[in-house]
Amino acid sequence: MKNRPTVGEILQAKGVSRRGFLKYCATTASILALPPSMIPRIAAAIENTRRPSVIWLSFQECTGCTESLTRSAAPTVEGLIFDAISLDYHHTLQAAAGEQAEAARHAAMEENDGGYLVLVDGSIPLGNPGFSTIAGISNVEMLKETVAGAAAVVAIGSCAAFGGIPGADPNPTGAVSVMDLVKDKPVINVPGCPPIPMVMTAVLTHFLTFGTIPDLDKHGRPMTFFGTTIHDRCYRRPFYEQGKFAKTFDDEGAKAGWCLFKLGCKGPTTYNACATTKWNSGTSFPIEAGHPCLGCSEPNFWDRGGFYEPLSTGHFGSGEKLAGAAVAGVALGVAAAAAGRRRQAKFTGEG
Amino acid sequence: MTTQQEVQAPASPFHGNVRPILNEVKHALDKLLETDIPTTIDLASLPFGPGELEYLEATLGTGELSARLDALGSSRIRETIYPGVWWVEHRNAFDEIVGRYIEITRSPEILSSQDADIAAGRARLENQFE
Amino acid sequence: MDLLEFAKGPALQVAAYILVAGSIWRFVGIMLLKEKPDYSEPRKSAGILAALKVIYTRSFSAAPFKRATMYPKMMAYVMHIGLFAVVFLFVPHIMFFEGFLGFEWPGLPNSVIFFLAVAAVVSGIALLVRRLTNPVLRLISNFDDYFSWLVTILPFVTGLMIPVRMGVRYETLLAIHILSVALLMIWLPFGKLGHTFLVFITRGTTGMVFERKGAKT
Amino acid sequence: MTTVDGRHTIDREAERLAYKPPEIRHDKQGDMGPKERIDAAMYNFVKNFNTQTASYLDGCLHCGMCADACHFHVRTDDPRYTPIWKIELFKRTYKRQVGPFAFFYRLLGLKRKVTLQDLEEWQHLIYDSCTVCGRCSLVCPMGIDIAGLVSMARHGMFKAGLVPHELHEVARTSAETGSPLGISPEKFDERVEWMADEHDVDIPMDVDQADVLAVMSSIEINKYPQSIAATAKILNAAGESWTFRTDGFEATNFGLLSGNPEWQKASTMKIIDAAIKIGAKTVVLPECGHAYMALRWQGANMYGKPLPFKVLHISEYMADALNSGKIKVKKVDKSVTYHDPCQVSRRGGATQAARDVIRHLGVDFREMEYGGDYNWCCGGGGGVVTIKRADPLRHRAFKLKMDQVEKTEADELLSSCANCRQSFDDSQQHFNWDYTMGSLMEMVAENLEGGKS
Repeated sequence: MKNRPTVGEILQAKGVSRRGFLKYCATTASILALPPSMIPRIAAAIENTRRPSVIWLSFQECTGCTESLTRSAAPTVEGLIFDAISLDYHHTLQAAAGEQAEAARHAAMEENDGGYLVLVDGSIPLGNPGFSTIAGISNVEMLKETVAGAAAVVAIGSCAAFGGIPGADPNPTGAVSVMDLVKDKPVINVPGCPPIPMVMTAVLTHFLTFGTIPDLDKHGRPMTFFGTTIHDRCYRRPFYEQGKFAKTFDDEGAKAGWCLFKLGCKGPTTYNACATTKWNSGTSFPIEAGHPCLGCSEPNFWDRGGFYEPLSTGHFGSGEKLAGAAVAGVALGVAAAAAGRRRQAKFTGEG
Repeated sequence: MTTQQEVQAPASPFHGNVRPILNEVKHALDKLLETDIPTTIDLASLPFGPGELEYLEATLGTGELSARLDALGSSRIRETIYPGVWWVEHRNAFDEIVGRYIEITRSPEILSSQDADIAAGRARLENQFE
Repeated sequence: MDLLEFAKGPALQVAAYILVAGSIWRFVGIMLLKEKPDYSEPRKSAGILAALKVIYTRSFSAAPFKRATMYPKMMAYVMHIGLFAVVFLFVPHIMFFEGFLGFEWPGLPNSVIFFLAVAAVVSGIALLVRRLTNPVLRLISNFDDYFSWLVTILPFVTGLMIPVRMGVRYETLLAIHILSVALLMIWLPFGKLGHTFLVFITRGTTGMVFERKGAKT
Repeated sequence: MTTVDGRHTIDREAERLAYKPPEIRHDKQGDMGPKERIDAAMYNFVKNFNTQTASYLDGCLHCGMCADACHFHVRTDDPRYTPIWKIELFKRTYKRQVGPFAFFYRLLGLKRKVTLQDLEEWQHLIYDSCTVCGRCSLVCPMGIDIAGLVSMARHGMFKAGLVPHELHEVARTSAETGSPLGISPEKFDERVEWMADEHDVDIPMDVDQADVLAVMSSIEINKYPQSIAATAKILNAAGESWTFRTDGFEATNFGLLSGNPEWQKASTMKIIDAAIKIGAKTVVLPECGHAYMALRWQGANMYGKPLPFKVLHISEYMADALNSGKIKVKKVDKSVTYHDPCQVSRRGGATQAARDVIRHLGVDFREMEYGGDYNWCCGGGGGVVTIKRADPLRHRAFKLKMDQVEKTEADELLSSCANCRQSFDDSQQHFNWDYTMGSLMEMVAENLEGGKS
C-alpha cells in the first residue's frame, strides 16, 4: 500500500491546478452532502490519503448497477475517483478473463490484505451453489474467500443489499443479501435499483477521504443519502399538504404536477436521495417524470403490495371474511342474548 | 449592468422552494456585513421543481462581474444583481454541471490566485531565464 | 414482514373482523333480549319518526341545562367534530376508505385537519382533566372510561406525530398510527365507545317510549 | 381548571378511586340471611332486564351530566347523588348477568358481584335521594331514562327487604287495608257523606252503572277532604253520569313507589275491577302524580291487556270539559303560578292540560322559569316524602323550588298533586315560607259558572 500515490499526487501528476483541486474538493463535499465549511478538511484529507484497492464481485445481478456507475463517463468527478482507486478486479469491466482474472483477484487480496474494499452487486443464491458460479467457484464461496481479508464490504444495489428481485417471493434460488452472510466485517448497503451513481462514488469517496465508513442507518445505508425520505425532499410535497393529488396518469392533477400519493407513490416510506441528486446527470427523477416512487431502495420493495396502490390503503381481507365476521357477530349476539335470557330464567325460575 | 426589473414567475408549476432560499441569502448578506463571514449554499442538496432553479437564477440575475475558470472542465462564476451574492457553477470536461452554489462573499476564494499555483508559476517563470 | 406491513395487513384485518363481529354481537345481544309489550293507550302515535326526532334533538342541551353542561358539551363537540373531520375529511384517510369503498369525496387541506386534530386532542385532554378532578366524574368513572379515552386519543396523537416526526421514521410512525387505530377498532364494540351505534338505540328508544306518552323527550 | 372539592374525601383503599360515604342508617325488613337478600335482589334486578333497559344500561357514557339535573346533587354537591350512580348496582348486575358480554365480565371478574353491604349502602341512593322525577332523563345525551331504571331497581331492593322502614310500612298498610293511610271503605264513605253535607253537593256513591269512575288519593281523603267535594262539583257541573266506589276508591299506589310489583298490581286491579263492574268509559284520577303513572301508563301492563276505559287525570278531564264547553268558569282576578307534578307533566305527557285550565280561569298566569316539563320537583315524590330520615335532604332540595316560585311573584301557587301538596306543606312549615300550595281542581270548583251542584 505504501507504494500507492495519494489522491493529491495523482491530481498533481495530471497537471490539475490548485484552483482545480479546490473545485474538486467542493464537488466532493457536495457529493458527500457535507456542508461547504467542510471543504478545507476534505482538501487536507485528499492530499494525504493513498488510493485503496477495490475488488468488485458480481453475483445474481443484471449489471444495471455497473451500468449506472459507468454511464457517467470519465473524466467526471466520479471518474476521477476511480482514477483514485485501484479497481483490481471487476469481471465485467476488466480485460483479463478466466484464470488470469482470478489470479489478479488473488494478487490484489494478498498485496492489500486487511485494507482492500469489496464491492458486491447481485444477491447470493443459497439454494444450489450451481445456480451461479464464476470460474467454477460458487458465489458464496467466492464472497467468503474475498471478504476474509477486506477492510469493509459495500453492497451495491438492492439485490446485494437486501436480496432484491432474485430474493423476491417465491425466491427460487434461495437468494440472500451480503449482510445475511457477512457478519464480521462492516457492510455498507447502497441499495437502489439501480443505486444513484453519485451515492456509490460518495461512499467510496468517503472511505478514500476519511479512511472510515460513513454513518449508517438501521438498514446499513449511509445516513447522508438515506437519512431523509423522497417525500421529505420532494418538490411536489406542497401539493400533498394542500391535499391536491393526481388521480390518474392523465388527469388535470397529473398535468399540473400534483402529488402522486394516490397513484401509489412510496416516497413517504422510501429513504433515498433521488429528489435532490436526481438522475441522468441531474436531469430529473421518477416523480419529476410523473411517475410515483416505487421504493426500490427499501428492503423487499418488490413484495410490498402494488406499486400503484396508495400507501394509506389498508388490507381488510376479503369481503367474504368480513361477512363471515358479521355472521359470527350475529351468532355471538344470539348466543349472548340466549345466555342472558337463560340466566334470567335461572334467576327468576320462569321460562 | 442589468436593470433591476421585476422577474416574472415561470409558467411551469411553482412549488414554493425559491422564497426560503432568497430569504437565506438575505440573512447571509446581513452576516457578511456585520461579521465578515461568508456563506456558501450548496444547491445540490435542495429540492427544486421543474423550472424553479431557472426561476431562482433569473431572479438573482447577472450583475457587473463574470468570470470563467478552466480547470477540470469549465466553471462560471458571476456576481448577481445583488452585490456580494455570487452564482458559481462547476462543470466537468463534458460540460455537465457537477456543482452549483450561491456564495455570499466579497469575492469567491476560487477567483484568487492560489499560493501553490503562484509558486509553480514562479518556477516556470524562472525556467524562462535558463 | 415489517411493522408497517403488519399494521396494514393482519392487524387491520383482525381489527376489522373484531369491530364488525363485536358490534353486531353487542347489538344483537341487546335486541334479542325479551321485549316488554306496552298495552297502555298511546297519546300519540310514535314510530320511527319519534326515534329520529330524539336522535337529533338530544344532540343539543335543552335550555335549562345549557349553562351547566356548556363546558363538557363544547369540549365533546370539538372532539367529535375533530374526530369526524380527521377520519373522513383528511385526504389520505379518504384514500384509505376509497381503497375498499371504491369511491371518494372531497377532503380538507392538511393545515385545517391539523388544526382540528390539535383542537380535538386539547379538548380530549380537557375532558380527561375534568374526569380526574370533578367529584362526580371521579366517582362514576371506571377502567372503561380511561381506557376508552386513551384508545380514542392515541390515533390523534400518533397521527399528529407523523408530520412532526421528531427523529422517528415515517413508516414506523405510520405503523404505530395504524396500530393505534386497530386498537381503537378492537375496543370500540366492547366498551363505552359502543355509543357510536348505541346512541341511536338509546335515543331512539326514548323517543318512541316518551313520544307515545306525549311526554317531554 | 376545576379544583378538587375538599369536602369529598377519597377512599384510596377502594378498588377504584372512590368517594368515602358517611355512615348512614340502613333499614331491613324480615329476617332473611345475607345470601337470601342478595339472591332476592339479583332475582328481581335480573327480572327487569329487557331490550329497552339493556340498551340504557349498556349506553351510559359516564359523562356525569345527569348530576346537573338532579335537585339533590345540585343542592348538596354530593357526587353520590349523581342519578346514574344511584343505579350502579343495577347496572353492574346487568353487565355481569345478562349483557352481551356478561360471560367475559363473569369470567374475568370485571364486574364485582353485588354484596349485601353494597345493597345496604345503596338504599339511601335508590330511595331517599330519588323522587323518580325524571329530570335527569331529559339531560342525558344518550337519552337514557334513568328515573325509569330507578323504579325497576327498587323491585330488587324491596324483595331483599331493604326498603326504608316508613315507606315499607306505608306500602304494607296499603296492601293490607287498601289504603296507605289505613282508610277503610267505611271511613271513605263517611268522609264522602260529610263532604256532601259540608259543601252541599250531591256525591254519588257505589252506583251500579256509571260512565265515569272517580277515585281519590288517601292524602286527599285524610288531609284535604274538600278535594272530594271539588271533584263532585266539577263532575256534576259537567253533567256526567259518575260515581265513587267503596270497592275501588284509592288512587295512590305504594306498591309502585316502594318497588313491589305484586302490591302495585293489587292496588291497580281494584280500580280496574270497579271500573269494569260499573261499565265505566272513563276513570278520572285525582290530583296525584304517581297515581297517573300507575294507572294511565302502567295500568294496562298490570292488567295484561289494553284497558276497556279511558284514564284521565283530573286536570286533563277539566281541560277537556272546559275546552268543549261542558263546564264554564268565572274569571279569577289573581296572578297564579303552577307547579307541575313530575309524573303528570314531565313523565305523563299532560303538561298542556293544566295550562288550558288556567287559561280558562283567566288569571294572570306566570310560568316559572323553566316551568312545565323542566320543572324542579317538590322533592317529595317517589315516596321520599314518607321517609323521615330523608327530610333534611328533601328540605335542602326544596330550596330550588322555593326560588323558582318566588321569582314569579305570583299571588297564588297552584298544583295538581296531593303528594306535592303534602310535601309543600311540610317544607313550608320547615322554612316558615309564605306560599301555600293550592289545588287547581279546587280553584276550578270554586269558580264554576252556573253555581252549585
